[in-house]
Amino acid sequence: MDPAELSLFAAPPMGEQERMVEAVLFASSEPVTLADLARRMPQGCDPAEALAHLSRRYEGRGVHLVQVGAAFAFRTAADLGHLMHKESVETRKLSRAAIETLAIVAYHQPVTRAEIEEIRGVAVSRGTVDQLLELNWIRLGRRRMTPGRPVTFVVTDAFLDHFGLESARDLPGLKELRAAGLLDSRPLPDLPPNAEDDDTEAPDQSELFED
Amino acid sequence: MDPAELSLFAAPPMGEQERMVEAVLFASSEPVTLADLARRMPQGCDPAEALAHLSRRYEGRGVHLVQVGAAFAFRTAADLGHLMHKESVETRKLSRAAIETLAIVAYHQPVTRAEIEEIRGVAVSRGTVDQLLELNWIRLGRRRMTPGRPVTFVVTDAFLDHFGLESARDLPGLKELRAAGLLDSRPLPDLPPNAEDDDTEAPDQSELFED
Amino acid sequence: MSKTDDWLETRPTPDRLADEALIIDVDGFEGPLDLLLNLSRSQKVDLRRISVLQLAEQYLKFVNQAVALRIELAADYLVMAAWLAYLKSRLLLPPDPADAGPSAEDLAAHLAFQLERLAAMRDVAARLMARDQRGRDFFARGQPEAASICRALRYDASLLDLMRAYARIRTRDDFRPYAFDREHVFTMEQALDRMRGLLGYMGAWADLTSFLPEGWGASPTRRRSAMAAHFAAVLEMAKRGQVDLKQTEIFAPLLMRRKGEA
Repeated sequence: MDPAELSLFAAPPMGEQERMVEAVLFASSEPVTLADLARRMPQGCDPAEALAHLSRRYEGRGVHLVQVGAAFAFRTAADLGHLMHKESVETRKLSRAAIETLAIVAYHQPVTRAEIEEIRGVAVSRGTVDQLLELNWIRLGRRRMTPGRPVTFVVTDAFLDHFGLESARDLPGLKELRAAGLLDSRPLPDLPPNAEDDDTEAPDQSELFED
Repeated sequence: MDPAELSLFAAPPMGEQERMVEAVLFASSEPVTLADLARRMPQGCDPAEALAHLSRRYEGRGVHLVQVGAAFAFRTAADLGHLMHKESVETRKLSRAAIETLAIVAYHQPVTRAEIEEIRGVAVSRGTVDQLLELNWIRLGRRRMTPGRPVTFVVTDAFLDHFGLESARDLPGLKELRAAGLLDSRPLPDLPPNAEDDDTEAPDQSELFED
Repeated sequence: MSKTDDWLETRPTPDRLADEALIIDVDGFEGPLDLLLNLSRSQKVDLRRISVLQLAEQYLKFVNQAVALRIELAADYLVMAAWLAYLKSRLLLPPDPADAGPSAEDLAAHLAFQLERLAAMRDVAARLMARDQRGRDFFARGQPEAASICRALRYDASLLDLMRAYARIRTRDDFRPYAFDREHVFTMEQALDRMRGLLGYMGAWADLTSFLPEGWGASPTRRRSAMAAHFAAVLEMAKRGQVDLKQTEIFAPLLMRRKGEA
């Protein structure tokens, strides 16, 4: 590149370079090396100087610019570590038994344990119910006025909150589940095979969507 | 607690509170609500005010403080997106049907499937709604209090976050559409166009487009 | 798409070829409304001032040409064509004072509204997709900090998981292996056992129906099943030489007696 051309592509001002480094370090999933910064930034940038400016800017802030080996990253200020405790939650998927039991309670509430077992076709373990109670997604409802006066289960407000529902009545019915393709025996693909022909599928489909 | 003890637990100075909010928001990739901030910070803190200070501090930087629904997060400035191609995730290409359906849900929410079909003039295929649910861009809203009590769809906070919207009121062109009456639900004038017998109930116009 | 206005004229071949290409492209439209919207663009006016009459004519022309070219049009295109033909005739005729209900103008205005609304939704959909998007134009923190002392276990499930779980259970019901409902079924083995026990009590010719078990005569389902089982059982017994059977005519009562009774 000749000098005239280079000047056309003059490096951005240092303030801009600092912004760039800031954004890259923020978004990167791992610490970023100087070389990597230089590769991402426009020709003629000085990532080392930008880093030095950035580091000073974050002095005394809630997050710091730290060096990790030969690379750089943002880290929470050590004295604020206690605020991060909640970040450490480990998420785990509910077991199939639990999600099915929960679904039955949601759709059939108030429902007794015997009814849940009848619908699922297998016994419901004590642990499953306990887990859902502990998660505060189900709670005990009114006792059923039948022999033995069995307890019933209903879903909680915390359940509605977690699943983004305004009320359990808003759950789609069987027809609507079928309409959404959820009642199919086919496994649900993550991606519709040919999303482009979405609306030109089999003609009988419209009847599936009628309420 | 007596007053002397209370003063021992007085809220930290605003500068400290700002650092705390900064640290918490930096540590989380997902938006954090005011309530959640308050829960993590010491008694007596004012996260809303701290947020206001923090927001000003990051004006014009490489990273911004943004509001998503009732929650807050740091996001990189959009003009620096080109530096981040390494981080960019290949989002699956949405079909035209899915994009239009998404827009209709966003602008007409809460909206039923029948209404979506009426606006588009074609049936909504099963894959389309499913895909939008799976992306967590739409969710179920309250059931419509009309015959059949159909489920409705609304957009989620994840949708707002993805498109950098503070709330659904900030959708582009929303005001103009409303002013032009294009968001009104306007049923087909009463009489069925070719019904000889007046007893048959008026078809809503979506039927015109069904096969 | 451009010259749709003057289809009525006799036109040179290139134009007609263009039209045919357009018609072949009918698959590219998402239904009649989409097609109408495309046709309306040729009027090059604000959708609010569009001539529905002219649009109806264009549409009908389009459909006629498709039919002439033997292109099969989906039913909804034809339904729309019928409706537009009706609308067109009403727009052309003076209004009938006896005619209650919406005027042709109301119907036309509604169609114009639908087209304008669809166009508007497409416009905002495009504007929405043109916005800065997370993961493409702006980014979240790449290294959310999670390391900490207290580890809590959180169970998660999405609404989709929940609905799928329910769908799974209900689908299982729909597709459970076909099981015979035993409650109203009398098997041949049962009948055979029963009749063997009754063999000793058979004397002179007796009607088979008089041997049916108690409580199986009332409901048609049960009577049918018991009758069939017992009929099969006595045939079996006749084959083994245990009973004699006779029937005087078709549909007459079936009579039986123990073999060797005279």
